Amino acid sequence: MTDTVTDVNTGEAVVFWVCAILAVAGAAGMVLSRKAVHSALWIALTMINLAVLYVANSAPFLGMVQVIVYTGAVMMLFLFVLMIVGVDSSDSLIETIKGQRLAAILLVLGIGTMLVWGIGNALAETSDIGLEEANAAYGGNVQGIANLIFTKYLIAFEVTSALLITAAMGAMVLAHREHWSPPPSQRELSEQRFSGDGVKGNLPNPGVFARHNAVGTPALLPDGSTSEASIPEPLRARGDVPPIDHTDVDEVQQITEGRTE
Amino acid sequence: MNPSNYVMLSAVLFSIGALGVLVRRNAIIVFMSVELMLNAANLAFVAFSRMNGNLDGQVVAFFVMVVAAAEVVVGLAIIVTIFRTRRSASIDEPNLLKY
Amino acid sequence: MSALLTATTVLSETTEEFELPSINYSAIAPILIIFGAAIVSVLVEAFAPRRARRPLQLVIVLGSVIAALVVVVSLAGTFLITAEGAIAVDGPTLVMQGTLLVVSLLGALLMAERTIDPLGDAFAPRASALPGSEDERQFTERGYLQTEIWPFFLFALTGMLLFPAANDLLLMFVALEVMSLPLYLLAGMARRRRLLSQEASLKYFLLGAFSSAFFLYGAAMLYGYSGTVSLTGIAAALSAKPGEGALVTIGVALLLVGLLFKIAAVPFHQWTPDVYQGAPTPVTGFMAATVKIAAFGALFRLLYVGLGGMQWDWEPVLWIVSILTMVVGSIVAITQTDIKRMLAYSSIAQAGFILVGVVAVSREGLAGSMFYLIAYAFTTIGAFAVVAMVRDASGEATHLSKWAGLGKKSPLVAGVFAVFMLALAGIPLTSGFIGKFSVFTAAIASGATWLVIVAVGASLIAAFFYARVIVLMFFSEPTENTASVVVPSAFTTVALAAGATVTIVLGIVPQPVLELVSNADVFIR
Amino acid sequence: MTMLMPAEGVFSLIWVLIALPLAGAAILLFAGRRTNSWGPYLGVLTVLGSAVIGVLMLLEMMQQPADGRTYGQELFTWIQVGGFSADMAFQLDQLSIVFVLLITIVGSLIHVYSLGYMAHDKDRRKFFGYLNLFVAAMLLLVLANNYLLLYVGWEGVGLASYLLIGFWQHKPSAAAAAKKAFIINRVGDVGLSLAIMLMFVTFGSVSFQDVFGVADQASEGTLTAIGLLLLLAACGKSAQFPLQAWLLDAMEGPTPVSALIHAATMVTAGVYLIVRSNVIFTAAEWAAIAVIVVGLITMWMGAIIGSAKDDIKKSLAGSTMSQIGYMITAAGLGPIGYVFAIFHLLTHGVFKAGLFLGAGSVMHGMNDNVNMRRYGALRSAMVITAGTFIVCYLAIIGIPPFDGFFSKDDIIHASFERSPIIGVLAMLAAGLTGFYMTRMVAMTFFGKARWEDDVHPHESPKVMTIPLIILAIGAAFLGMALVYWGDIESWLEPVVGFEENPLPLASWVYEATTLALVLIGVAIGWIMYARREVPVEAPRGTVLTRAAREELYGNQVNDVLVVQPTHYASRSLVWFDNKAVDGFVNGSAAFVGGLSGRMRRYQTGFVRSYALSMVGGVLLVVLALVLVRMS
Repeated sequence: MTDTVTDVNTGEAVVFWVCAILAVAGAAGMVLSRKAVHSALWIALTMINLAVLYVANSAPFLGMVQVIVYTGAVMMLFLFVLMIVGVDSSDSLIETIKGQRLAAILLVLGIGTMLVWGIGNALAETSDIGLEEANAAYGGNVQGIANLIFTKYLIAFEVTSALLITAAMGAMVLAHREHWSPPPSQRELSEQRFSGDGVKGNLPNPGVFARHNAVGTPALLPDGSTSEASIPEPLRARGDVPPIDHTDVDEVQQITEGRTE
Repeated sequence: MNPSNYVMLSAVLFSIGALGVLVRRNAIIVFMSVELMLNAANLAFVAFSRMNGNLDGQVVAFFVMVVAAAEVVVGLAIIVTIFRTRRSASIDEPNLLKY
Repeated sequence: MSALLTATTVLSETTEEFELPSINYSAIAPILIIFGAAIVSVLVEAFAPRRARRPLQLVIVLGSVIAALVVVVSLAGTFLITAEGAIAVDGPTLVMQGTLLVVSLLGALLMAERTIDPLGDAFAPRASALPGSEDERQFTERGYLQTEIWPFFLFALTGMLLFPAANDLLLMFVALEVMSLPLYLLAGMARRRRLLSQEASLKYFLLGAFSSAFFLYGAAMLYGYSGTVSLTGIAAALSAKPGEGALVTIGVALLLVGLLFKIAAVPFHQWTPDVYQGAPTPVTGFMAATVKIAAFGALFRLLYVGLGGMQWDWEPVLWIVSILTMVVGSIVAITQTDIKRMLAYSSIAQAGFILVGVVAVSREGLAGSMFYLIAYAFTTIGAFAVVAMVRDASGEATHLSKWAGLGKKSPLVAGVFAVFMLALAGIPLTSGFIGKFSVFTAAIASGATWLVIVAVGASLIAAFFYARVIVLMFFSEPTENTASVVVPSAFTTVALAAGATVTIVLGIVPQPVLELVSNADVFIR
Repeated sequence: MTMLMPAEGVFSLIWVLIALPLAGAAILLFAGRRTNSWGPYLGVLTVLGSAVIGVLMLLEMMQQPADGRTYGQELFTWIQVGGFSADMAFQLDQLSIVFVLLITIVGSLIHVYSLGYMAHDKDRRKFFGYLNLFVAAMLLLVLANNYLLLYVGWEGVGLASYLLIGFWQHKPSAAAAAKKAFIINRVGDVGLSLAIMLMFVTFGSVSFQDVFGVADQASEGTLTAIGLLLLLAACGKSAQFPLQAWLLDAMEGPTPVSALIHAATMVTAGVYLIVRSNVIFTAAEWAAIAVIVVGLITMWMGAIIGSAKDDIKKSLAGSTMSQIGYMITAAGLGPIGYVFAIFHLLTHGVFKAGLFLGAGSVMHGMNDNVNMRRYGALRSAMVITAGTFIVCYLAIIGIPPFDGFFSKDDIIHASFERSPIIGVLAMLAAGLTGFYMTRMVAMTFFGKARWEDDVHPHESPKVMTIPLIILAIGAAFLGMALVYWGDIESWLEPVVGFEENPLPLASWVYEATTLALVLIGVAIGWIMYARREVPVEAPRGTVLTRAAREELYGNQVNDVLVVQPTHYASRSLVWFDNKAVDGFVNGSAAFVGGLSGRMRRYQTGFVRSYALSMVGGVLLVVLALVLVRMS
């Protein structure tokens, strides 16, 4: 920055330090959180702060794109996938590969030190030309970028379309579950149901005649036994069926048979 | 303020990203760490763009965002596929190929 | 924040006009043809009826590759930089592109094969169906084919063609990704042993993304140093202000890491055996041959054009990497028991030998490396074609013990495979010998005698494990475990025959190709 | 070097010499079963064709002045890389024409013989294909005008030999022998490839013309290194100590193969290499001395082994080693010996081929039994075989006027010219030759019949005996003809040089002493094996006999040095799979295998470990760059 107006510089310094600290905190939080969702939120923090830093570096367009693409789209995609994989899946932070963590920390410290030290040395007295001229050349930051994209980097721009197509098709190939036959119509479903041995009518509702009408409580059949079928499948699969309290069952039977103590 | 601070910040973020790749086992977090590394590179490009006084760096950063978006889609698709067969997103578990 | 303010205030004072970029379309026609074909093939996937897709795709793929090849041949002698400095079309570019196209043609033939496996081609009928599920069984029974592999193939090829031609770091990065993303996907789509295949895909993807992050950061450093991402500009900056240190050092190192990863140099090689083993064999063959060519092409351009001025800095680094690569690749290959893994380590070792030519830093070295790449590519794709044909009840029989006595059961196929092994080992009258020879002589001529001595030692060790396979095939008795060779359709037969023919012809009359590469060993700057 | 003459007239056919058998091989091997009926005859014809061309060339060459007998023919540039170029080009001179004739004429005879010997083999066509391939490769070896092309022929004969030793793959011993030959030969090949590299580094070229032209400008150290590497190569191919172990096992191949490849031609390639490189050895004294030492050791080893083996082919193989030891010794002597090395090579090629084919004929009549203790008194059962065998026998032990007398005595002479120690050793070995060859003849054709019950010895068909007769005639007269009529010394002199040193005693003294020693050997052999009863079961024997039967423990030595480590390497797999990483370091013999097994463990299958090693690599690359920058 060639101009010597100190308060502008101070302003930038404040922005920088606030955002830098937040960004590093976000990055560290991502690495340290046990839960994947927390990690995602932490890195979103980093990305927003980076957006601010872009703007501070005369890159307003990139700042916006960063918010829209990264924080908006990419992180949402991550969150979606986290939903699929299980939101509360958490990593145990105990390292299983022997020596991995120590070696990783040492190596990364080595590289980090080298990068920071090297960059610090190289850029100690660097020029800061600023982008005023470049931005102005075509009438603004966006125009300047557009000019470059459609001249110097036109081929790269065109070819990125290959990436996007690949990505879309790849996601479809891997994730889209195609069916080998058309889905059964309602008629077919109902025919299937009535031709089988299973229950033809409605399944019993859970909690009927029970003291609880919670969805996890099995229904009581007329003969006094309980019905597994009355509990929603996901709960059964998870083994979340509460044990049946037989005192309750007895009590209900007494009521239905009209006996009173 | 010396703009090289931005580049140093980017180096720090880059290193943290690399560390994340090395120590986390959840494939999604590993992948987030890679994204962090790309973001760090972007920050460096943007800062250098300003220091060099041309917009090329910003354009590169823009392209990186596009590339990263595509990469994320493919990567997450692969992770989801693996998750569906293995019921796990840990990258240590697919470990049949070795030695 | 002043920048933002000024940026908005000067909106009206435009000083420059937008000028249309000048692009020599005929010079980049090969890339455009393949790119266009890729898009057409996506449209075919979208709109053509299922039964028509495979034939249509084959026509598109084979047709476009041949057309592009014709264009590359007709471009011979072109020497220009186009697309505003982004693409360089010169000797090395055209040699690499031509080789890539021919080898891809063979790769496409292997991928099109569906006689070998009684269930269909080498790819999962639906990559999205769970392995072993009812869905998958139904898809297999109904003969579904995942024809999306073809657009992926073409997109990957687009990236590969662009990679050695890219004259700025941005385009190089984009090309790298365009090449890699489809390969990550293809690696995970094997019909049999899907778990391995998916694992390969995941590993390839994560490590690939990791390495491209390094590449990118390296590019950022060089941009910071020189204010441009164009290789020519970087070269100019290097000569204008030599001695300026850290940014260049870090940038070069990280860029090298990204490229060395793709060529599978030690210590960036560990993905190779896992991915080669897990990926569907035709993809492995395709990938082993082409990625190496493309990545070496980019490495050549980066080193010779962009970083030619600091040759003394990167040369020793490549010395070390080359020695490590040769030695580790050769040694670890000895104890491999899976043929695909063994070939993977072999490809690592071969990368080391090619690097010897790069280290020579001379026109001879470049020509030698290009020759070696050509020889290696054909041999490798042929070898994987054989691997795909050797099968038992559970699919491909990749365990080496199942190859024992194969020479007696199927002498012809085993003989052809032996030729490939001899070529990889560098025995005279095969292309591998000439390749090694030209690379080594170039290195000796530039004074890297010690490196060549190490290389000869490594190739000795390597010869041992190649010979081991031959001995196993021809000098052990077949057991009930021995796999049998399935008679393939014309697709694989043609690819195999082409691989074998090139391997032998390049060993006996290499001169035309040697002349070709030595006429094409100058980069445009 | 003499000037190269352009190849005109009959000499323009040099390439045809090689192309004919090569075409034969290609047709036989690729055309498949269709050629089963006529293929073998085609194989014979191609070699015969080459032989005819060779003879025509010899006649034409003899018309030319002595310094105009070197012809060069350039087909095309084979490899040209930068400053380096190697042509697909041939050089025909006095030395190579001699080899061409040996290869094609003996080769033709052996082809004809094989028609009978292999008549009942179902893979006959393939056999002739391999034989043709061998002849083509061998011709390429001797006709090449540069070391690289020579190397191609060198590998080619190795390949053909490998295929032919293992021809009867159904015998595990044959497969094992082929494997062994392959591996040991590779060691020698490494020597040759390193020598070529070193030559290129030193002289900037690998063509004979260039290398020999500037050889004297190189330092003696370099020349010695090149010489020793060439010697290593020669040891591998010619079965010289310490790489001799494969030759005896190679006898597992069909007998015509033993005759052609492992007696007459391929095993002499080492001698050719050394003689061809005479300029280098003349300039590198220590390398030449190493050649002599190797030759002497092998000469004795072979003779001792030959004296103890009961297997007729292995005994002959021992004799081959010994005789090649003579040639190598002669080649080490320098200009006084080169000519005689080649001379002996020629005569040996003829009579040893005769001996092997004779042995094959005996086996043919004895149901393929090779144990001499089961022979005896065969002279009446197979008259022609016995007659020709005995002629060749007289030739090898050096009874005048048969071949060996001239060639071997010349070598002994030359040895004395160099040093009495070498001379005495060579002379004594001649006595030993007399012993073991007499033993063989006595055990086979004389004494009592010790045949197994179901054996009915009979003479072989004409197609086999006629080549025997021709070879016997050669064994009887070739030596004389070459000395008195052919004047081989002055014939070869322009290529290899020739000089004679004065001897302290008159030359007939050496000849008489040698002859006396040979006769003593013959007498001992005769008394022990023809006059006395030969037990059917081999007696335990003395220490020396037992050692000799064990091939002087060459196999055991190899076992410890080469085979065990290999086994270790493969066993390491099992070891490591049992997670026994620790104890393994001890096996230093299995260094590479162990290293491999260890390094393999770093491939843990964990993505994160791979990423870790990548980061390590990044650090390494950056540090290396920084170090380079600072230095």
